[in-house]
Amino acid sequence: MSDPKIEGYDFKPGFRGLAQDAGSDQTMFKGVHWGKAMMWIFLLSDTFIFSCFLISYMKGRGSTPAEWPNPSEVFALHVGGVSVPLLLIAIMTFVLITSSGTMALAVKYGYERNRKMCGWLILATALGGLTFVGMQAFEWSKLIHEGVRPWTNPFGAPQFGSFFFMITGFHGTHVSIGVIFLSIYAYKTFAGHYDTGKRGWFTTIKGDYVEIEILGLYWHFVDLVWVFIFAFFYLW
Amino acid sequence: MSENYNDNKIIQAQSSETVSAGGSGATPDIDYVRPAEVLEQDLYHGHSFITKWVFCQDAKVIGIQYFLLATFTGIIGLILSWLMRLQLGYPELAGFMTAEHYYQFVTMHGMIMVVYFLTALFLGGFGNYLIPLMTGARDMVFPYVNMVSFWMFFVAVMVLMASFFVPGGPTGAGWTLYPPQAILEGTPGSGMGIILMLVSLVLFVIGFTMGGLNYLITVLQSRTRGMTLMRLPLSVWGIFTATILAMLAFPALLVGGLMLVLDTILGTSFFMPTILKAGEVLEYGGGSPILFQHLFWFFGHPEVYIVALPAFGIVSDLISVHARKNIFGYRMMVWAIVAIGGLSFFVWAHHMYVSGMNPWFGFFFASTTLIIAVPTAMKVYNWILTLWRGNIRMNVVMLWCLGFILTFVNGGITGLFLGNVTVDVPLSDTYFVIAHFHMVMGIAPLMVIMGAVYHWFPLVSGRMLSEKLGKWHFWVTFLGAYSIYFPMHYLGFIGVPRRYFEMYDSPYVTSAVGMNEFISMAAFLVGAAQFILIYNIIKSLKTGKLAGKNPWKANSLEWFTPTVPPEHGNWGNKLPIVYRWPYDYSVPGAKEDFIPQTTPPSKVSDTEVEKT
Amino acid sequence: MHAGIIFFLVVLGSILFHIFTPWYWTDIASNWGSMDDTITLTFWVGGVVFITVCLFMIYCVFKFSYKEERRAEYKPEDNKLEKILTIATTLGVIALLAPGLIIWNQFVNVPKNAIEIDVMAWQWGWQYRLPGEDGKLGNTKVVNINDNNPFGIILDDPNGKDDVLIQSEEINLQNNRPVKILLRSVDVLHNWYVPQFRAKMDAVPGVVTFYWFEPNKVGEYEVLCAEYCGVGHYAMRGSVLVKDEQDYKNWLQEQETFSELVAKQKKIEFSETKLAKK
Amino acid sequence: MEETKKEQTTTHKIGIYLWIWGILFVLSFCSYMVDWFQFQGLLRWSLILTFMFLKAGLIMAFFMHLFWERYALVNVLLWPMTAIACFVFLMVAEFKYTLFSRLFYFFIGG
Ligand code: HEA
Ligand code: HEA
Ligand code: CUA
Ligand SMILES: [Cu+2]
Repeated sequence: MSDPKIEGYDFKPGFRGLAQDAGSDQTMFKGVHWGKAMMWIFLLSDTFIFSCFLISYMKGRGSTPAEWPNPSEVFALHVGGVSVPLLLIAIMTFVLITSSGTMALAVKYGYERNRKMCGWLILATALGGLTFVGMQAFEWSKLIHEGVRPWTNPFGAPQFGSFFFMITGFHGTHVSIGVIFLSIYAYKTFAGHYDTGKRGWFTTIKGDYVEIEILGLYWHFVDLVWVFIFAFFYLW
Repeated sequence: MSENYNDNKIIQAQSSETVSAGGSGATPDIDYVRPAEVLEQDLYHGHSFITKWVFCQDAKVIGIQYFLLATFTGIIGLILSWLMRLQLGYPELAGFMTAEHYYQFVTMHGMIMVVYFLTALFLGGFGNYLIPLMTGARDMVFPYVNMVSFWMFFVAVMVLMASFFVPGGPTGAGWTLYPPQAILEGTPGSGMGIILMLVSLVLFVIGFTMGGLNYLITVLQSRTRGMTLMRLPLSVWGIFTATILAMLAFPALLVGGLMLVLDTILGTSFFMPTILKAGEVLEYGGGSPILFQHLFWFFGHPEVYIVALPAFGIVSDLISVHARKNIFGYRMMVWAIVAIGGLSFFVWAHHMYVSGMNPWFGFFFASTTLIIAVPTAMKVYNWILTLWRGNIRMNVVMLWCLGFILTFVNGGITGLFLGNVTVDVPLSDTYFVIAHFHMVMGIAPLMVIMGAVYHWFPLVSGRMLSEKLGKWHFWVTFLGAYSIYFPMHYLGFIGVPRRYFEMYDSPYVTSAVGMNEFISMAAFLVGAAQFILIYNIIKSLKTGKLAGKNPWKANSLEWFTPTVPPEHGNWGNKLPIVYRWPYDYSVPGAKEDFIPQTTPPSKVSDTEVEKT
Repeated sequence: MHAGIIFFLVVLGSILFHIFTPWYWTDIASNWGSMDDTITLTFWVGGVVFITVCLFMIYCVFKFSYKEERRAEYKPEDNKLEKILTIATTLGVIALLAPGLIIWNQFVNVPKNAIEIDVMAWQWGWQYRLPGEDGKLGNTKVVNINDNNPFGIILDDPNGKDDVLIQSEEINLQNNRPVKILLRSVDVLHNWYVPQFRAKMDAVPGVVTFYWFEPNKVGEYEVLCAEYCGVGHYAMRGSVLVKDEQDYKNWLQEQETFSELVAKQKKIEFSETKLAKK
Repeated sequence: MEETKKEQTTTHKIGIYLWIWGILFVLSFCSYMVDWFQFQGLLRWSLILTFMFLKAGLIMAFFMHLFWERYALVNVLLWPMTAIACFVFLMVAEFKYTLFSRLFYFFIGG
């Protein structure tokens, strides 16, 4: 976040800053915590994973002559006798975006050293994630009930089921891992580890609110991926 | 647990120090280095045998662990290659070997050598050992994750080895693992074998990601004072860029592997079209085998540069040190590494010219493939121009470097044959390809590894390796390997396809029988020669000449630790400060023919030094 | 010193080996002589570069071997030299690439008068199908394949009725007549490769791939499977007979068409049911 | 080691987060509406992609703070995407070719 101050280093903006940072000694990402840099690079790698999934899906869907089921019907919900297209998915999207917002605020309050607020917001985020996973489980069981399997699909191309379960499953795993970590970090926040600089488990690094930002990066990334899945899987 | 941390007591933070104590007449001006940006790193010091040597968090120990395990897998790969050559050269002697066995050997040989041997050795082994030392860091930035990375690799190797013992044996799908064949009966090991292979790869990727994040962040965020990117030794540049490639290429393998596992055990049809087997239509349908090939090569091509780039980097350093001359065109070398790395993501389908993909891709991929030759060529020129007017020590390390240049140029040029679509059509899937990639991957980077072992052994162990044994080792390996692979190209010209258990009596290949026998003989010899190295290492550990500090008179930081071999934490209680690039050899006006990176400018003010 | 000499001998040996080798191209028997020409061109360009680089290296070894009293030159960079080398290499690359791309363009554009041949691969064997009078092949489906319909031809496709079926690993081709090989596989990847024809392409299950060539030498050739396809890969051979027009026509006459096969099978079935009734 | 030697990171006003949050809701709603009204063809695709990239951009720029990061980090993260773009672009060509081949030889006929 905004330029830190470093003794003996004069920050320049834009591409000139880029050249200067790259040419400087010690660090390339000025003022960026090791853990945060690591999370960004990890997310870059993870982006490639999800891209490969989505590219495979595109290739698979594009080259099958069999009829691809219309997601807007497959994922419709019957509410009071009317079938509302994609209702559940829309709700899931809103839930995930909500949790992304609470996470962003948690980061903000973390940096303002507002322990309580930060902790509650992280918990809210975890709750959002949990709701999301729950709804996904519901959606899976609904489809399975209707006869969709990874290997077949009563509505048309069998790849529909394969890609659906694989991609949403992989994303869901990310969300679940996120929820676990959110809970742990919520505990650590409430316990004040970031105020006292207590060392984390398995690491030599002292606790700091920057860890909330790192966790936040991961969480926003999960949301980001969902944006793409929503567009390509449900709206195509 | 926290009592195991040193809590900054032993190691004094020295961040407030702005000017190093230069010698007499030091002017603060020219010796000025920015104060430390980041605080000292706390390290976890192990107390018991387990925390010191087994679950150790010291990058140097982890590097050695990687090195030893990778060498172990390499020897397995070597033995498999012997078995293959036995079949190819003397089919009548290898009567016990069935086609199933042969294909299992080929597959495991290829996969082990590329992934578990070379990748692990270069990035895990040399990366761990050299990066912190060469960048002037105390350790990797996340030592704990680094330790887990090695043990993931260990588990991956164990899973791989386990596949030799499951019913049906290891997979025999070829190291490219192309479906549908990889998971159908008719291919050896299509049951458990392939599943274990894929699981092992997934574990490897996960483990590697942990290590890779460490290498990247260490290079990017924890260099010592004065160490700019353009002052890094090329070894670090090579390993660093290769790691970036790995971080971005392994995802494709992971995804492809995952989908293949699902096809195998769940019966999905990602890669499986309608298939008729033994008169029955299987329960697959609609998938696309070519998709897997794209995923595999989107990983696979960067992968071959993952093993090439560290070799490029390390060999540059070795040549420079032993030619007593700065590396010629350092900036160009760095940009070439980066350019090769970047371009390698745009050439993958040159492995698929005859795979039945969209034929128009040929134009695009042939062009990008040949463009890569330009930065690579610049590197070759710069290596030989470094020798030009150097002061070349003709020791074992230099021999390996020269051997590398010769074999790499040879193999690179055969790469140009293959890269040029039309020429690839007749040569693809023949022994020409085998010869190409053994020359450029099996031999060239291996020469660098050997050179690097001779070069850094004194640092790791404090003793020198025997030169005499080394020379034997080199000449047998170099001449032997060259005579394996140079003639092999001509088998490809005749038209002998790769992955052939036996040629039978195809009318036009009978003449190749003699050559195959010769190649096999050379292969046995070369393989056996590697045991000279192992003997040399074991012997020299005990009785080798004591190396002392900096026996090669090198400039780069790793030779300037307070103790040799370096201890945990590398730098004692004071981090080094870097004032120059690592290639100030034979500087006019300087007393000695090298100026270490830690020498402040005020000490050598009467010399004409490159500004870096 | 010895090292330099041995390196020199290695380079010299490579050149001599190349000149005197008994192992070189199997004689070509198709129109793809241009592929051989590009290989020769690449050999020249690559060979010159290889020899130059190695000789330069060996020269350095002789000339600049370690002497206590000598100092190496200190010259970190030479922009002009590097620029020249980059441009020269780029030119070399263009010289290789341009002919390659031109020929590739010919390779992917099949001449209009080419005869289409359906090559069907399975683990581990080949069979072939030629278009009948209408010059068109019928469409196929893997699920249709059975004893009565070995090629899986779609029954109500009129183009398929007169297709000539060759249920043998041996196929005849007409000399000097371009053929478009349509490759199809019912199980895994294969590759129909005749070294003398130079060209090759994978047969991929689920799609149809193609390539073309024009045989120009009468004779018998061996077909090799050039894409790994399981344990039988190395034994998956076939053969091609290239014949003059008349011989080829005679051979073609003797082959069975799909409708003939269907008729024959009907007869057999009919007599079988009659037998059963008795 | 760890905390870099700098002042506590300055945080941003809460307003900006709330704004972005709101816009994300609106954009999600819009993409849902694309399906609701069953737009088809080019219009559908351009709308879906526009909303998608807008949402992705906002999340990255503000929630993940990329907007405030230095260019060194931003560029390192964004350039590798060209490889993905190339992969996507080529795979579009590839699936069209496969589909054509399948329809041509197995369904429509030559
Ligand atoms: C370390 C590993 C490594 C490296 C560095 C390379 C380098 C190159 N490779 Fe290779 N390759 C492999 C490992 C490697 N390869 C492997 C493992 C396979 C087979 C996989 C399998 O199928 O199992 C393979 C297969 C392979 C194929 C597919 C063949 C086929 O299956 O049909 C192709 C085709 O384009 C190719 C091309 C190239 C090219 C153009 C280079 C270039 O980067 C080479 C550039 C170098 C030079 C050119 C030499 C130096 C240059 C000069 C001295 C300047 C002057 C040059 C001129 C302009 C003439 N390689
Ligand atoms: C780096 C990769 C590498 C290396 C080193 C090798 C080494 C060797 N390879 Fe192979 N090979 C492959 C990668 C490699 N190979 C791949 C990817 C394939 C394709 C598989 C497929 O088709 O699926 C293949 C296939 C392949 C074939 C083709 C099989 C076929 O298509 O039917 C043959 C045939 O001769 C062969 C032979 C050999 C021989 C004789 C050696 C060696 O004997 C050469 C000499 C060995 C050494 C010089 C030493 C090795 C080093 C050590 C044991 C470690 C010691 C080190 C220290 C102590 C630091 N290999
Ligand atoms: Cu069929 Cu190989
Ligand atoms: Cu490649």
